[in-house]
Amino acid sequence: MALIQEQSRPGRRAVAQAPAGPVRLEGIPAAMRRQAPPALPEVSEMQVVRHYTRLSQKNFSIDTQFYPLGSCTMKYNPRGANELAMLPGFLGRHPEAPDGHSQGFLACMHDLQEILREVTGMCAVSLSPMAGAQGEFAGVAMIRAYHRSRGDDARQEILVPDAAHGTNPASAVMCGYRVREIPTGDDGDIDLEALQAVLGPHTAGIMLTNPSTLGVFERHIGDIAGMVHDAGGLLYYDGANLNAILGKVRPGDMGFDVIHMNLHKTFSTPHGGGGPGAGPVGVSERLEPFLPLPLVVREGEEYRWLTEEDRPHSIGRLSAFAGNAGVLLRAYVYARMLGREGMSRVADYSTLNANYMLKRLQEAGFDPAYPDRRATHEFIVTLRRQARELGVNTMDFAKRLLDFGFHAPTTYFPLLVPECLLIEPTETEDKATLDAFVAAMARIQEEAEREPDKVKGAPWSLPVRRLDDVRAARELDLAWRPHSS
Amino acid sequence: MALIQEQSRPGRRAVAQAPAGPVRLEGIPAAMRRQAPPALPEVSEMQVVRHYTRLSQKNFSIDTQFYPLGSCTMKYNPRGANELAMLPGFLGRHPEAPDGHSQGFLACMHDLQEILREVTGMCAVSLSPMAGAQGEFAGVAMIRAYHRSRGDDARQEILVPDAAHGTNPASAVMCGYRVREIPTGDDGDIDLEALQAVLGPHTAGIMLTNPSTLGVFERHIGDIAGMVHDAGGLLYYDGANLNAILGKVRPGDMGFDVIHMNLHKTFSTPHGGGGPGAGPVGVSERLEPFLPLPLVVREGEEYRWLTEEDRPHSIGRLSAFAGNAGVLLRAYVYARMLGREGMSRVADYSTLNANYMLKRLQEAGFDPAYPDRRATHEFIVTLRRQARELGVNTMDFAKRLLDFGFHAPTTYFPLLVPECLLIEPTETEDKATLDAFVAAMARIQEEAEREPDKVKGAPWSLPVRRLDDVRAARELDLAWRPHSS
Amino acid sequence: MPFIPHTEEEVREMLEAIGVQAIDDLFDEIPEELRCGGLEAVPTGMSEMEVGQLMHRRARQDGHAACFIGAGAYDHHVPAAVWQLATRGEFYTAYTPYQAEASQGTLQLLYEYQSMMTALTAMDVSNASLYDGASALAEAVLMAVRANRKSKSRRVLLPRSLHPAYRRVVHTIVHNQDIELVELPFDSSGGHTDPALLASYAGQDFAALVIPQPNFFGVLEEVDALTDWAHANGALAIAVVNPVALAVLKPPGEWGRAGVDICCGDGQPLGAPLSSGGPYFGFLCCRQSHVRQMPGRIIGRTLDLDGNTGYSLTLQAREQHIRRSKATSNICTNQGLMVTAATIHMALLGGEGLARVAGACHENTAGLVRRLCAIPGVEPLFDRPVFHERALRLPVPVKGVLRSLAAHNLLGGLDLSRDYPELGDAILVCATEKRTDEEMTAFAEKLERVIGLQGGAPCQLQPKEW
Amino acid sequence: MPFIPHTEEEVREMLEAIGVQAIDDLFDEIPEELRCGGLEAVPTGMSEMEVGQLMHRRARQDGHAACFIGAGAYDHHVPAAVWQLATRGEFYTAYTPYQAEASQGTLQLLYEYQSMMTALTAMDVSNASLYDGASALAEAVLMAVRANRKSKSRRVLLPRSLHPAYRRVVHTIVHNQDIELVELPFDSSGGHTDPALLASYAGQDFAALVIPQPNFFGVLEEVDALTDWAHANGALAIAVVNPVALAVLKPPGEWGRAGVDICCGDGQPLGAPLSSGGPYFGFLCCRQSHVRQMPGRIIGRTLDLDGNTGYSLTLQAREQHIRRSKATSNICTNQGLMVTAATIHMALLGGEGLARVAGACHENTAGLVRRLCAIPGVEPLFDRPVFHERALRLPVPVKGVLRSLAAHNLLGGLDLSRDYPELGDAILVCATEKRTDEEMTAFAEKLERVIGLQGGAPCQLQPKEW
Ligand SMILES: Cc1ncc(COP(=O)(O)O)c(C=O)c1O
Ligand SMILES: Cc1ncc(COP(=O)(O)O)c(C=O)c1O
Repeated sequence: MALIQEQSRPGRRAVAQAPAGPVRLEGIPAAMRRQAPPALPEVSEMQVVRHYTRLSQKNFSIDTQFYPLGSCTMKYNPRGANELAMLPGFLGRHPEAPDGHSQGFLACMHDLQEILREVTGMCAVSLSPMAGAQGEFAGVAMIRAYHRSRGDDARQEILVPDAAHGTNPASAVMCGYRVREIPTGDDGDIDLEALQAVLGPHTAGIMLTNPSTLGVFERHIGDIAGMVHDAGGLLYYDGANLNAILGKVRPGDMGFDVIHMNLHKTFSTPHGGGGPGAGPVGVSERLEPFLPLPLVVREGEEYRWLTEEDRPHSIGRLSAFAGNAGVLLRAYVYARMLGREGMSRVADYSTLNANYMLKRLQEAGFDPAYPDRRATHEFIVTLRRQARELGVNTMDFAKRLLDFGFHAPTTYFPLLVPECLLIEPTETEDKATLDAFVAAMARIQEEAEREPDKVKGAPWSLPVRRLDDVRAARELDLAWRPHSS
Repeated sequence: MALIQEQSRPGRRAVAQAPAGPVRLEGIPAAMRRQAPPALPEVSEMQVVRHYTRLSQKNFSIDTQFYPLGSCTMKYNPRGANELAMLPGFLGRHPEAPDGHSQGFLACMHDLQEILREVTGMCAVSLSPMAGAQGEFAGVAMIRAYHRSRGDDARQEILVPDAAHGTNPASAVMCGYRVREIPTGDDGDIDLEALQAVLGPHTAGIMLTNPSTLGVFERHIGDIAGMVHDAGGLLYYDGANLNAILGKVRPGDMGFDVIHMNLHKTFSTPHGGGGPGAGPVGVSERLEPFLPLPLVVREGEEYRWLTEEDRPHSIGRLSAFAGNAGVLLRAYVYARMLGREGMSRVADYSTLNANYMLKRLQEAGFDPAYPDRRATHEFIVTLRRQARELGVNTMDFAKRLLDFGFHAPTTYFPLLVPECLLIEPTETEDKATLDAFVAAMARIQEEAEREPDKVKGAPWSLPVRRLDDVRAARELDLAWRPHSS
Repeated sequence: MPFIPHTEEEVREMLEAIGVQAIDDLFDEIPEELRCGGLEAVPTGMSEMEVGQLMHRRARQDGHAACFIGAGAYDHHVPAAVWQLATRGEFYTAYTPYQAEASQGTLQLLYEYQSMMTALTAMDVSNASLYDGASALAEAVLMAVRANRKSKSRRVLLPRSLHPAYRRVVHTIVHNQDIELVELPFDSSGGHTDPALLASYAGQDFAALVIPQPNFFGVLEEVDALTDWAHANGALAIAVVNPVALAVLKPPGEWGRAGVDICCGDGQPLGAPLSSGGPYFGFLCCRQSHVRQMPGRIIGRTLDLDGNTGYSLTLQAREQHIRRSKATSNICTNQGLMVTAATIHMALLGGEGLARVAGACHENTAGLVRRLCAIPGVEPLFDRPVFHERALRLPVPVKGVLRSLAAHNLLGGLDLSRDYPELGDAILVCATEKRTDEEMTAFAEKLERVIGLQGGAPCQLQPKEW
Repeated sequence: MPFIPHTEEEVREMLEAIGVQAIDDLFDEIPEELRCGGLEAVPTGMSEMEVGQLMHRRARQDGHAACFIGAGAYDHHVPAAVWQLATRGEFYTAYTPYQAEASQGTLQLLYEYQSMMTALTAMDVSNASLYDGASALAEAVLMAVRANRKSKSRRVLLPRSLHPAYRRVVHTIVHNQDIELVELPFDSSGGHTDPALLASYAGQDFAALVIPQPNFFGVLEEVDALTDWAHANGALAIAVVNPVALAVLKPPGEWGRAGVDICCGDGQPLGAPLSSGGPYFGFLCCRQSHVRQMPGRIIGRTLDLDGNTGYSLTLQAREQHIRRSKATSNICTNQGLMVTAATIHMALLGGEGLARVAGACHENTAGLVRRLCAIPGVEPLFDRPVFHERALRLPVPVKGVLRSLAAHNLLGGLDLSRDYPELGDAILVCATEKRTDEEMTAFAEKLERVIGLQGGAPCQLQPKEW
């Protein structure tokens, strides 16, 4: 499809959308001005609507496809949350509006803080981080602030299992820490001996997600918490997998000191083709003074923001205002619809779906990465055998699945399992869909045996065929310019 | 795609969407109750969203395709009109809310009445008809009421040109009239002699649209008005083609006594896959007492509805409340954005587009139905020659156009032009799109010569191939039943 | 130019191609003397932002009252998904699905809708919509007159318990075809059409009997007896029903021994916001044997050239674009988008969900009536079962009461005196599932105060049981 | 169960297939003692209707004030098409486009966005977004420290005229990596960073100089001189800009002799509603030579197996999912949907439309300032040109003034005393294109009254010329 820029014609405009001209800039010296308006597309309103409507149709999405992307919790994003978060009263509120003009909004934020506190079992929650990775940053920064506040400056190392998400080590480094990897045992649990061996006075903390990204529950979490705490370190919980344990077990009860949540996963705010998300953090009592700002507090019948004056030890602010408020409103609506009793159902049915799919895939001849373990809300299948015997690899399976109308599961992550597919069906998919996915996998397996080129050449039915990523990186073409195409 | 009914499973529900049960009906005797809830689909909220999102993608629409459907004025439907008509304050207003709680809404209706009055050159306007055909009914009913009020009961015949839209004769019959057809001359204008021959004391009136559905302006409209009026009949203007003359010439000035407008055409409210529309009627002074109710009137600073008490001679009401209010709000927003100066631009550019396309198609070897006439906002191409020489007919061209991503023009209407395509590009399409359409037509013409089966078998790239309409009418399958498929 | 994409250069090129100097030359066939002036009465154009400011202001101006009016338009919850889907461009901006291959989305949806409506009504077939409930009833009456093979009568029995606006609209539409509407009185204690009373009409020739369920007063009619009476007397039975009520009430297809012949009503309760009265949609269902007399579009399932399932408009020979003056109706544009919304709405709620809505409305209204009738002098007008509306007698003039309540942001029901002066000081109230306990309590409190101020009936010591 | 489609029968079948008795058996690897209780502090579930009632009430509660606050978030008109398109399910509910073939919609859109941002800023490349303007600046600072080949310094010059919240956020994020932020004072009469003052910093080693345009006070900085100073002193120049202002101001790629090295800012003015401060998005552009130091996603145009054009994520080796602890940033989820909105917004407005918005804001603010400064005792704090904000001195304490105005539904600007106590009683006001004449007049009238009541400066007979 032609770029919107390629549809541009000099002098065309969507007239209803801008103030009447001419542009007068009497107060601005000519030398500070721009010579000519920027070369943005000159198109009509209908062209814009038509272009982006058609472009949208080229996407897979939750609203159109099963999207079992492991670690990403692509579940239904309630349309009610969208409608209610976009009420004129919420959209029109300026972030610096006085508290007196903000009680409705602040009440929502306060309630959400309380709900998240309860479901995580932590002592206090801040909503300000704008995604999981920023939550990680905030969490690790709090760990650092904590050690510093005690004068314990020797703790310069954060431990991270080899199965961890890339943001974990990256966030630790953003906070000025060294990162050390902990190996995973053959059963998917952390190698406790290896852990013990690296713990010491240089240990600032450990970052874990439980269930891990291997799709299994870390059974020795109690031991690990004890070992790390004994060594003077703190435990960080990466909440990306909270969907698996909502209402079943709480990070606070497992011994974690700090946690972030991905509301765009567990609390079902939409992923928007890349974001925005929200990554609130929860902490145990000893980290509470360091929570990022702002926080909402209720005093009598009034709500107000807490600031630097109230919380002098805070690690500070992470955004110009109060984080991704609109995302938080969506999560709040979702949480209220689910309610107390709906929380544990999320874990129940996401786990049921994953275990069922795993079983069916096993029956269809696929190899689980951890055959002796219970699946959590997700699980890993390894195509090592297929790759070796048939020359058809995980990427090929993934691309061929697209032809069947299924988004591919997560591929090649976690890194320690070769040729892996990390599959997360979520609780909002029905059995018929899971069965259809398993049937497609079985069918692709057959194709791989009989007509492997059909699989290796996939996808065949999408807007484009497989793309040349090497060319993309080598012959960088990152922006359209007039006459560049 | 499976029907939503086929995705149903007993006991499944979109729980967030209904009150908590159980259903108690204490005041209702058992004998009046239903045995079991109706067999509606039992599906989850996500299934609904996914199903209808995917279903929607199977449609052509203005937001995705060029849609040059003659007589239908498929132009851009401003998204702002949709947003503003759906503000909570408008959506939540009960039709029986007292005037004191309705001033904002009534002000919009009143302003719209005034705008339509001015652009049509009529004396008064009622907004209540819910589509063009209901406007026609109201208009003809007013003609009848007028004659009756004068005791002129002999007028039992409505004249309708052979090019008229099917609703014209059908509406006349709904009003208890006989219909007589007037032939069109070879130049596209009405045969005045034939008209004169049928006029008489039995003539209640004539229904015309000008420009006619032949895509030409009736040049003798002044004569016609004189002849009909002299015979004691009234002139009805079918406003479906108002887009062609907005701000150029007004039906009132042409001598029409009554007119309906299709706001879903000229005033760009969306067609919604079939409706709703709105068909306000305007009248000359002598018909004003008969206007359908309700009407809005402004008294000082207050707006109020006029009712039967104010207008005892009204033909009455056409809907339970006040017509398609939400559609009227959309038209109002559109009219305000266009403004006085924007009205005539509509006629300017829709006419420019039509004449340009006609010229280009002529150059590409297509035959205009009226080669000596100026095109208005639409025009007719006849494929008689192609059908005779190549055995490829209008329907084949139409279906093949779909493969090129263009909605087909109107086919086989008006009935008097054989193998016709009635083409209406509207003012909101740009030159590049018109050129692309002409190129597609030229390409199909080539295909028709070289590989006619490609054209006759079209479409090839749509969700279904050509459908068996005969089977549909013969083996009626009008509703899904459990186990029916 | 708003919504016009042409650049000056393109206009030049196009004019050149056509062979004229200026756009205005293209209007040379319009007689000069007819050309109009500048439309001074139309305001000059505004940007979307400016119109937006105006419309936001006007929308806010009308406030957020708690609505206890029903009377044919009901304040139900509409799931957010309904309109987020229905306003997708592909539904919202498509035309009537004349090119079936390019309209399978709309066509399949309409087929699903027809299937839902036949399930809800227990009728054989459904069309794809008419304008609204009132005009649908007019069409049903015309259809019955055409379809009744036993009777050539053009007289139709219409109960006075039917919505007054429906009666007016039916009259407006059918009287031009010389159809006579005969009004059936309602029973003054039950508020219903007493079947016993019909005896006096027996032997006369009627094309049809119209049976509302519930009727305008919310009262449930004796639908079985009425249907059987119609059939016994050679008339067709036409049901006018509330589709939400049907989730819990006996469906028209099962009324009496044979079920009704035609069933219609307003689809508003299925996903259409109140929206000042429209757009809503009319539905119309009938027995298979009458399908060729049905007005409006009908979608059929069929096969394509490859033998795959597809959907298309069918039985078009009934319609004006084919049959012209002999069509079953003049309808062309219908209320497609509202049907789109209704289909999604019904899919979201399902049969059980719709029944719960109906149940909640029934209970809420009962609870409201209980509270209001605890006020001295307020009492129900009729003693028969209702669905979710009830007519109440007030001890003081209605107009002032409603005005005072409105000043407190409470729309306290419909004044019945306009259409039923014989009922005295009476209002019709409705509490849908959206009305909260607080709102109902506030209504009762304010009503009591207002009546007190206006000097209502002497205070009864014992609040009435209701 | 809300949002869970399972029927009892399906659950039975699935459990059977798995080989367990009950769902709870699937949690058998969780140590029993860790299992939690019933989450009592979470309220019980509500239907969408009930939550809707709550949220409507809360949204209304916060009113509809006329907003004269800017300070980093601007009340611009957002065309209706923007969010009607952006909330289409295919954009709204897609993940990050890792599977390029199934994400061409989002990917092409992002490529178009990158193209628009480079056109707007006159920079070579743009990423596909960061969280917001403040965190984008933090990333820009980190990037500059990595990218500066001339200097190994970890010190960065940050003007005090930069948005206070941006300064705080940058500090929060970069101080852990031992980067030192050196504050540059602003000129007390101009409100800008006087280039002459920089002389005292010459010769010291800095990795970068941050240049806001306009700065927090709305004042236009001497960007050419500042950029050239940075380059002359071995520092990279980082621009922090308002994208709407860029439609009329010299773009950062053309500042000074060589243009800046990195440019960032908040995308909110491009289609994001105020929305209590988020979600907005951060944009980041740089010269081609620094692209491998850039944080965040970048989309490239490439070819598919058949040689057709397509789009995909590129240079992923910079990112955490590949490079882990050596990545350029930890960012993963970004603000994609806001970029979708911004892209549509820019396409709708075009360069000329955006310039008109900028022009209207500039004029409106000038008009507002003129009216306010006609009030005795009210005067501008700084004398240099501004874009669409201005700092004003009031003759009375600010807090009470703003509170009184708020009571009249007027948000009368930002209290500057919190962050700039040295400025005394001062506010920062902004009038975007949405503020009407009536609103501005009302602001002036009410401000005059409030000041009068609080005993402002003695009335000047001659209103000041401004
Ligand atoms: C396990 C895990 N941790 C952290 C993250 C980072 O979260 P975000 O993308 O919101 O920054 C993700 C998300 O992809 C994840 O899957
Ligand atoms: C010429 C003409 N007249 C009348 C009508 C009927 O209008 P509506 O479809 O709104 O009933 C149409 C619409 O198709 C038309 O094209």
